Formats: sequence, C-alpha cells, structure tokens
Amino acid sequence: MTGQYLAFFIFALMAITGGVFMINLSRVIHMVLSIGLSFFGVAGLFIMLQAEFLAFVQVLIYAGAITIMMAMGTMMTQGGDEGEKPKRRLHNVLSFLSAVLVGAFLLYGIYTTSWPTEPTDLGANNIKEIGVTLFSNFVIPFELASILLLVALVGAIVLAKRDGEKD
Amino acid sequence: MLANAWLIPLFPLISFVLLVAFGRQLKEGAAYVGILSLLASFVVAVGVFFERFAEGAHDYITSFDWLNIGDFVFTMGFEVNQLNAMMLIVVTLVSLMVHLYSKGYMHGDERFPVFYSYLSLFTFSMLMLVISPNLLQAYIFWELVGASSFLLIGFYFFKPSARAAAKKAFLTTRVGDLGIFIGISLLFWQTGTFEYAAIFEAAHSGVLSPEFITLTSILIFIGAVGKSGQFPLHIWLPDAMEGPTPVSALIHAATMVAAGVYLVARLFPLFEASATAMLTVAIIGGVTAIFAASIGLVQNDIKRVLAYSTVSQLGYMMMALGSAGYVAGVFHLFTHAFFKALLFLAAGSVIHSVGTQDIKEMGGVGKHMPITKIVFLIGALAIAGVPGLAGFFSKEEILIATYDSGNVVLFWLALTAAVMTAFYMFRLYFLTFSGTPRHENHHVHESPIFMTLPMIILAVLAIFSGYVVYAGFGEWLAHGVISGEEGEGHHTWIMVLSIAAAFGGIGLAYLLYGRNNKVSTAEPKGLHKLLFNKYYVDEFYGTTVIKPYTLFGYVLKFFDKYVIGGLVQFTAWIAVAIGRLGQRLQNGQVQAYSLVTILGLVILLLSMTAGRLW
Amino acid sequence: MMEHILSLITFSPLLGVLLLLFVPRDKAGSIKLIGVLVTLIPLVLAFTMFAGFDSAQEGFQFVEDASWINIPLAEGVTVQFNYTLGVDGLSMPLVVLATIVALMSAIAAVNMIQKRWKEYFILFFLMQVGLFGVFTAQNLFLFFIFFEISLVTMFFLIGVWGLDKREDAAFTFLLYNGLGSAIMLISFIALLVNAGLVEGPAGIIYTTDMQTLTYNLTNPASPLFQAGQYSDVFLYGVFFALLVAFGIKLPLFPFHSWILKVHYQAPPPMSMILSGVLLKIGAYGLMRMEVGFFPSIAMEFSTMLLVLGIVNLLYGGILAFVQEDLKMVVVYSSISHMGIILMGIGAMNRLGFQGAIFQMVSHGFLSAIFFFIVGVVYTRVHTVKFEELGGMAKVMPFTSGILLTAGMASLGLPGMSGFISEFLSFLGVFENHPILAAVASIGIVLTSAYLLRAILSVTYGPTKEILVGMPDARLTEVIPMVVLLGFIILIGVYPAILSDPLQTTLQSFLIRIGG
Amino acid sequence: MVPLGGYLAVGAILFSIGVYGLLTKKNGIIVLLSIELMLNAVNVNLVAFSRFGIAANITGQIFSVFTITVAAAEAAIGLAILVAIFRNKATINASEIDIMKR
Repeated sequence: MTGQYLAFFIFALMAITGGVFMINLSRVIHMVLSIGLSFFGVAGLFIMLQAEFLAFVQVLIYAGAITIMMAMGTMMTQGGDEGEKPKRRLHNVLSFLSAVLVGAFLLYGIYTTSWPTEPTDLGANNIKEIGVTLFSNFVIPFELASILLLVALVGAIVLAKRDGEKD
Repeated sequence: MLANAWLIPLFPLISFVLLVAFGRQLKEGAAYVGILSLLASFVVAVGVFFERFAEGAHDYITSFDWLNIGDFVFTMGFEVNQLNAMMLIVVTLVSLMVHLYSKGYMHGDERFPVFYSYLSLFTFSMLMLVISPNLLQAYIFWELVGASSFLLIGFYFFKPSARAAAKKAFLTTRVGDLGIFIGISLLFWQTGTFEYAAIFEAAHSGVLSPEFITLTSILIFIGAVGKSGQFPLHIWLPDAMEGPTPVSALIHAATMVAAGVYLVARLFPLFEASATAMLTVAIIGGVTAIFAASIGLVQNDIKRVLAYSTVSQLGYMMMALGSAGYVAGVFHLFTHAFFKALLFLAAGSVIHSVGTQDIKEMGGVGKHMPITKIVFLIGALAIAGVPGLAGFFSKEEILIATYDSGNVVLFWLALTAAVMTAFYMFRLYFLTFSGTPRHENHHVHESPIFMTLPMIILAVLAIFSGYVVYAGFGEWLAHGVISGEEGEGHHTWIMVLSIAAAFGGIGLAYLLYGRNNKVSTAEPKGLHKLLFNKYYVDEFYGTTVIKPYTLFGYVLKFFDKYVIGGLVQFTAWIAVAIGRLGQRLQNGQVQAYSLVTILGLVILLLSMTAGRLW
Repeated sequence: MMEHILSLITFSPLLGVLLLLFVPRDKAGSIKLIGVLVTLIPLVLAFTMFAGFDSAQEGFQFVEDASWINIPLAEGVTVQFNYTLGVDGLSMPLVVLATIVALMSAIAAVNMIQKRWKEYFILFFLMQVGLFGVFTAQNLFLFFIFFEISLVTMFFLIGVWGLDKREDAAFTFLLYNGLGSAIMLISFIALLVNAGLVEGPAGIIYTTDMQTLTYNLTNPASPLFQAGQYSDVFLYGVFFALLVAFGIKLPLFPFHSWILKVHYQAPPPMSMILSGVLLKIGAYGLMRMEVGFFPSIAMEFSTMLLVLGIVNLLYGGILAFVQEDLKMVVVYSSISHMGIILMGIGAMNRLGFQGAIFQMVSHGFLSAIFFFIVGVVYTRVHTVKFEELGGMAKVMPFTSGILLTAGMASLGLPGMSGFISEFLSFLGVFENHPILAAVASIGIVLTSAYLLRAILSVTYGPTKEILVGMPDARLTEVIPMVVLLGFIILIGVYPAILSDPLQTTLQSFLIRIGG
Repeated sequence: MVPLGGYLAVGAILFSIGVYGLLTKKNGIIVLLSIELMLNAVNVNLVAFSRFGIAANITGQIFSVFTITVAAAEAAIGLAILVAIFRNKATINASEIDIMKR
C-alpha cells in the first residue's frame, strides 16, 4: 500500500512541479523541458491507473513529440525583440485569482463528493481491449481523427510555409 | 331666368380655363375671350336683376349635395335675392368695364393673357361668392377671391414691392378669415348647417344664446374687417395699389373689398340679433371712416389717396350697417362701386400717360386729357356728395341712419369724414389736372378708346345710379330682410349739413391747392407727419407682431437644433460612450478575452453554488 | 383576377426586378423605360381596384387568405401567421395614393438620378413591394415584414443616391425607424400573446390577424373581452408603445429630427416617396391600430392626441418661417401638416377622422409635388437657398406657376385638396374642443405666412443671375407636376370621390369608439 | 489503493496551473503548452474515471486517445501559426498579437 502511495506522490509531484516550473522559469527552453517533466509524471499516473497503453502514448507524443516540437519551435522563434513589455498587473492578479478560484472550486467539489472507492479491474492486457473497442464501437471517430490529423498536417505545412514560395 | 343665374359665374370660369390652356397662343386676343364672357354674364345678370326686381318676384334658391359625410351634408348651389341680384349687376358691370379698359391699359405687356386669366378667375370667384346660398360656399369663394386678389396684386412679380404687397394682403386678410372660419365652425356645431336661412331661423327662434350670437357675429365680422380693409386690418389695402390699376379699380375699390360689407349685409339678420355686434360693427366702421380719411388728406400717391378713400368709404358702409341702416349701407356699396371704379380708372389713365403715381410730379394734366379730366371730376363730385350725383343720395341716407341710431358721436364722425372726403378728393383733382405741369412730361396724351369708353360709361352711372331710389329701390332691397319699419323721418337739416360738408371740403381744397396749385416739399411735421406716416400702424405691427414672431421663430430654431437635436446627439453620445468602453475591453488580445471568459465561469460557478457553500 | 388583385398590386413590381436582371447596366434608356412602365402596372391595377371597390360593403374587400407559417408550440397550441391581404375604406385610398406617387417618383428619377440606374430601379421596385404591402397587409406579422422591406430599401436608396452627407442621413433614418420598428415589434408580440388567442376546432391558435385582434380587443361579444383579462399594463403599454413607434414615423414633435436630415440628403424621388407615402404609414398605423385596437383608450387620451397635433402644427409652422431654404421649409411644413392628421384623429368624431384621412391623401400629393419641384430647381442651379434664388417666375413660368398653385393648395386654399382636409379636421375638433381648435387655427395663418414667404422669395422678385437662361420644365418634368396637381384639384373640387368609399369604414370606427 | 479523489485533485491542480499559464504567459509557445497541460489534466480525469467510475470501462481510455490525437494536431497547427506570425511580426508575444482587433 505505502509503495503505491509513494509512487502516486512521486508522480503527482512530478506532474505538478513540472507545471509550476513552467510557470516560474524565465527561459523558454527551460519551461519547455519542465513541462516534459510534467508529462512524464502524468504518464506515471496512467500506469498506476492500469492504462499502460495510454502511458506509452503519453510519453511518445507529449513527452516526446510535442515537447521536442515546442523546443524546436522555440528555437525557430528566437530573436524577436525581448524589450520591456508593459506590465499588466491587474490582468495578472485577476488571472491568478480566477485560476485559484477555479482550482478551489474543483477541489471543493472533489472533496465533498463521495466517489466510488472500488476500482474496476480493466484486465491486465487492456491494450487488446482498447484495440477491439476502437475498431468496433469507435471506428468512425477513429477515421475522423485520422482525417483531422491529415488536415492538421496539410494545414501546418501551408501555414508554416513562407509566403511566395511556389512549388 | 332666375333658374339660370348659375350661368353668370360659369362664363368667367370658361374664360379662365380657356385662357390657362390657350393663353400663350391667343396673346392679346385673350382680351376678347374675357370681354365676351363677361358680356354674356352681364346680360344674364341684367336679366336676372329685372326679373327679381319685377312685382311679386320671389327669391330663388337651389342646391345639390357636394359632400356627404355620414349625416353631415355639405351643399353647393346658388341663390338669387334682392341683395345679390344687385351685387351681380355691380360685379359683372364693373368687371366688364375693367376688362375693356385693360385691353388698352395692359397693351404690350408680355403676360397679357395671364392677366386676363387672373381677372376671369377673380370674377368667377366673386360671382360665386355673391350667389352662395350657404356660409361654406361663401367661405370657399371668399378665400378664392383673396387668392386671385393676391395674384393680381403681385402681377408685377419682379418688383420686390409688389411681392411684399401681395404677401401682406394675403396674410392680413387671412388673419381676418380666421375669424370667419372659427365663427362658421361654431355656428355649424350649434345649428348643424351652413345654410343662411337655417342659421337666421335659429338665431331668431332663440335656439342660439345671445352671447353665442354676439360671439359668432363678431368673429365673422373680423373676416369682413380683413377683407374690407377696416381698422385695424386696413394696412394691406393701400399697399395693394402695387397691382395694375385696373385691378385696383375692380378688386380694391368696387368689388372684393365690398365683399366684407356684402357679407355683413347678407348676415344682417344674424347681426341684428345682437346689439353688441351691431355696435361693434358701427364703431369699427366709424373709426375706420375718419381714420382712413385723415390719412388720405396728406398722401402724395394718387392711387394711395384713392385707396385710403376706399377704406374710408367702406368704413362708412359698415357704420351704416352697424347703425341698422341696411338699405343705406347696401345702397352706398352700390353707388360707391361705380364712382370709385371710375376714379381708379381715371387715375390709371393718368398714370398710363404720365408714367408716375406721384401727384407732386403731375399738374396740368387736364389740358392734354380732357375726357379723363371730366370723368375724374364727375367721380370726385360724386364721392364728395354733391347734390344730383350718386354719392349724395347714398351718403345722406347713411348720415340719416347714423343719426337715427341715436349715436351722436358716430353721426359727427361721419360728417367730419364727409368733409375730409371732399377735401382730399379735390386736393387730388386740383393737383393733378389743373394748373401748370410741375414736371417735364412730353408724352402726356389722351388714352385710347378702349380706356375712355368704360370711363364714360361709369361716369354716366356715377351721375345717375343714385336716382334708383325713386324707383323704389330702397324698399325693394329692404323687403323681407328688415323686419321693422325703417324710420324714414326726413331730416332736412341733415341734408343741408351734408351739402355744406361737401362744399366746405371742396372750397377748402380750392383755397389751399386750387389757386396756387403747389405742393410743399418741406418735411412733414407734427400732426401732418403722423398722418403722412399713416399713424405708424405698419411700424406698430412690425414691432409688436412680426419682429417678436420672427424672433420667437429663431429661438425655436435654436431650441430645435440644440435642445431637441442635442437630446438626440446626447443619446447617440451615450451609445458611442458605451461603445468606447466596450472597445477598450476589445483589445484584440486573446488572453484578455480568455480571462473574461474564465472570470465569467467563476462568477457563474459562484452564483450557482452560492447557496450551497454558505 | 379581382380576387387576387391585392397580391398582384403588391408583387407586380417584382416583374420589373426580373426584367432588369436581363438588361445590361449601361443601357440607361431601357432601364429607365422599364422603371417607369412597370411602375405603371400597379397604378392601373390600383385604379381597377378603386373602380371595383364596393363602398357600401362592410369590412374588408378583395380579401386573400392563405396559410403561411404555422409554429406548433405544444399539443393543440399553434402560433399562426397567415398571408392575409385586404383593403377597407381606410387603406384603399392609401394604396391608390402609393401607386400614384410611386409612378411619379419613377418619372422623377429619370432626370434626377444620375448614376447606377439598374441598382436604383431594382431597389425601387423592391421598395414598392413594401409600400403597397404595408397598406394591404391584414396580419401584423406581414405588416411588419413589408414595413421592414420599405425601410431597408429606403436606407440604401438614400445612402447611395443622396447628396453629400447621404451616409449620415441614411444611418439616421435607419436608426430612428429601426428603433420605431423595434418598439412596434415588441408591441406586436405583446398583442399576439395577450390578445391574439383564438379557440378553434384545431385547438388554440395564437395569431396576429388584424381582424381577430380587433374583434378580441374591442368587441364585447368576444370571449377574451368578456373575461376582462387585459391588464392595464398591457393595454396602456401597447397603446403608448405604438404611439411612439408610429409617432417616430409620422413624425411626432420630439421625434422629428430624423426627417430634417433625411429629407435634406435624400434624392428628390425618394423624398417624394418618403414624405408622400412612408410618413402616411405612421398616420395609417395610428388610425388602424391606435384607434382601431384601443378605441376606449384613444378616446380617453383624445385631448392629448389633439394637443400633440396642435404642437406639431404650430411648431412646424413657426420653424418653417425661419428656415433659409426651400427644402427645409417643405420639410417643416410636412411636420406641421402631420399635426393636422393627429388633430383630426384626436377629434374622435366622423368629421375629424374624415379630415385626417383626407389630409393623409392630400399631403401625400402635396409633399410629392413640392419635393419634386425642389428637385427640379436643384438639378438646374444646385441650390435651393432663398438668398441665392428669386424671380424664378420670369425664366421658369410653368414651374413657378405650379409651385405657387401647390403652395396655395398646401395653405388650404379652397378648390384644392388641402382645404378639404384642413377644414374637416378643424371642424371636427370644433365640436368638442372649440378653444383648442381656435388656438390651432392660428396654424392656418402661420402656414400661409411661411409658405408665401418661401414661395414668393423663390418665384417673385427680381430674377437672380444664377437662374438666368435656365430652361423651364421638360416633358418628363411636366407630367408629374400636372398629374399630381390634377389629383390635388380633383379632390378639392370633388371630394366625394374620396369620402364616399370611406363612410362604411368610418362607421365601424365610430361604433367602436362609441360615437 | 490511491482513491479516485487523489487523481482528480492532481488533475484539478494541473488544470489550474494550465489556466494561469494560459492567461499570463507572454510567450505564445508557453501558452500553447499551458493548453496541453490543461488537456493532460482532463486526460488524467478521464483515465481515472475509466477505472473508478460508476460504470467504469475502457471507453475513458479511448476518449483519452482521441484527446491526445486532437492535442497533437492542435499543437502542430498552433506552432505553425506561431511561426507564421513570427515571420510577419517578428514576435510571438501574446500581448502584442492583436491583428484581429481591426
């Protein structure tokens, strides 16, 4: 039991500290890396929830692809003027307040609700089950998602392409 | 013949339509259209008159429904009675003379057909007014007469003075018409009709309260005051002399201005029912008579002198009617039409050849224009009331009527006015026709036959029209209109006084102007100045009515622009201000928008759970 | 054909739109010809309708009723908007007026519109649909749609073809009238919910059918009326909301400022329509809905209506006296003359109503002819300021003559339509409010004063240099003047032509107000 | 067994951090990352419910798969847009990107 709790705390701490560092670090590349830490933490939480497949995907896409992509993006967009920006104190205060309030609401809700405590066993090998469900019940959303990805691919290329380049 | 009286106004209407449609092609031939139509009307009018004048003839009245609104029926029609049979003759005859005269007078004017079409329109309206059997129809044509008078005064539209005069005439009479309008509307709701006969019946049967009769009579009299140039609405009439002289003769001497008198005479039974109304009429008439005559004493414009004389004579008629001298008033209207038209036409003849209206620049015109001189003299004698001419008969009757009414002040007013009349007419005569020319005028010549013929005809009438009294004209007129016997006590001394007044005035004029024939060129002083400036009535109206009104208009304009418009602007400004405020929120930054969204979410959550949290 | 004549009148202008689609935009001649000829069709049809109108028959005539929109709310409850057209003695003359003024406006546009004829005439045709529809619609929903059509098309017609500040004017027009229609729509919805209920075999139906509403609101036999379930808030609220909505259109005294700007900038043919027909929608609405739906409240506030009318009359009259150009005088005279309509309605008797309707028609012709002449002058010298004009009678005698005659008609000279309307309205007011009527009759003198001042300073006096050598009216300009003046004189001389068809309708109004 | 509340709490905290980052961070890339963080928080919830829910089953994980897919696409497009903006405006500062204002 304690081992499970320990693991949970470690992963949760990873996820949250990653997020907090992202907020507080000053250099963009550090921020990107710290969010990678957060993604790893979430992946760990997935494992604890018997969602191994998702944990794998999480590491692959978020911690791998997106973080790297963002790091690349950061490099591509460096060199912009980093002069003094006008301080938006009211904006920041309000943002902080609303973020805290939203969080407080959610936590209050979580705290006061009585949740089912018994976990359902999803089976040791639920990857197969995911595959079966995905290709039986959710085949149309799946295909749509593939189209979405295709569109995103084309769109990203078109958007990022330089103006006036013809090919 | 009586049933065909509707033909009388029809001919001028046809002429009007023809002239409007084909005037441009007809050119000066338009005169013949006008003259022929008027001749036809005159012939019918004469026929109608004699048929009505014959023994045992009755009034003829017929009408048709013009407008039905539910139970209300407004009719149109025509009526022949003593009064309007006489008026038909006067109007058609004077109008015919003026049509003839204008052929010569207006010769060469490029808007010759237009002039004739206006004349026809006027004659039509006037005749319709005269034969109206009800107040509504009378009011309608009363207004039309005013409009055609307006057109004719402003005939020389390119002259700013004519423009001003036309405007003034229309507006001043319009103020009076307001009185009629209110009066007849009130009468309509009390009696349910506009028919003369029904109204008289209501007035005498006691359906209408005496106060009501007084009120409506005075309101209607206000209209007559406006049209007949009575004090205090007389100001337009002298200015109306800006119109061509034949117009002045026709409209502003003989016919239209007499319409006010006619209306009072026509409604005499109504007026008679209220002593207050009668007194008002008499006083206004008397005041006008002396007031206008005194101004006429010193004016230097030949037409203006005649205009003031007209105002004064109309005041005479009103005074007579107000003093219950129905026959006297109407009779004077009859004779006055002829000699005043004659005087105007003669004056026009002079102006036509001399080229000015200022008597200071005339003198000795008589040598070159013998016919004009003679007819003018006849007219002047007639209006002065010299025995044997038309004016004498009617004026004497008026003096008797005022005396009989018991109002001594009015009587002496009338007598003084008579002296003044004789004086200013002969002042005019001496300064214009006798003596030597005060100004170089090479082309003074006698007018053509078209102009002299009507003058001669009118001169004959000015002499002899008074003698109709011996044919029982007075009794015939009064029959059925005046209930009581008219006190026909012959006051010889009044006759003597009136003759004395006439000769006194003439003699005084001779002493002052006949012998040395000079006009003082000095600035008028004192009383003379007051009279010369017409008692400053125009200026009085200018400062008490027109200026404040215009000022008020500008104040209101300011109000409209800045208060009402300002309110609108203010409303718009509020909308813009709200927009500005929103615009600042709309800063284009996604994060600000998201913040608002999330704030909104927070507020939503708060409000939804508020009760459960605490 | 007669049973569908109202639909034909209302939608025949669409034929013009169809034709114009096939004409290239640069063929100005053909476009104008189509513009005029197609506008002739509703006129001819309207006269056919006029001839076929049975003045003795009660209620509405040439009624067309077709099911249109049905929204089921719940089991057995339906909101129903039918396509219902019909005319009675009140709307029939206004339809005829609208067709005449529309044709004259089309002829006026031939000379006075200088660009983009194709778009102009297409919009113009669409606007006609709105104009004719407003007076024939017997369903408030339909009425509202036609009303909005006329409003939106007019917005573009002013905004594109007006003078220098046309956009500003167009937006002013849209805002004011949009505000008015918003209030109107709310009132209509209130009417629908509160008084539009009919119980039939098909269940409960909510409708905005005018006759149903009239029946429910005024007829003691109707179940809703007997139940006495109309709250005062509803009755008075809708009454005053409609008064404001139509008051803006009329325009009533404090809401009049849009008309100043709009008329000044609008192209003359549109001013003709605007003043000749669109303002009458306000008067028509007051008569049809204020008096028609709420007779007892209208009776209660008749003195207020009367006073509002007198304020309009005098206010417009005084302000017209101090204006510096002919167009503004005409605009303020419109405001002033609308006061007479309101007075006639406020009189609450037969003569007053009669006078008000006469005034609607009469002012329709008069303002059309005035704005037309203003346009004629403006196209020649590009100004209508008094100080720059004068002596027009010398160079343009025909136009000046018409202007002077129209002015005489407008100030109430007998023999022309202005007199009848003014006379009857005032006479009606004299019955119950002689003092107020006497005060109002000062307006007659004021009217004469400002009209004479305006017209004489343009036509009389020495001819100003700017006018020298200007040609008098051409044939296309003569026709509208003569036709409009012809109608003005026709009504003036033979008013029975207009009053006879009205009597039965007026009777029904009078019964409702208990008179 | 770690109770469901724990996972949900982690999700809520992550979500709040994401909200704060979304609202305050200047760099556009970090804003995008904040969104990813928020999506992650959602994913945690979905997966947690798929194990602990009232009618818990595998569908929760399926949903997460889709979420991740969409998130990936969104990240790609978002980055492409940022690159395009950077090319035109030489900045990816969220507070300076207000081209749509006019």
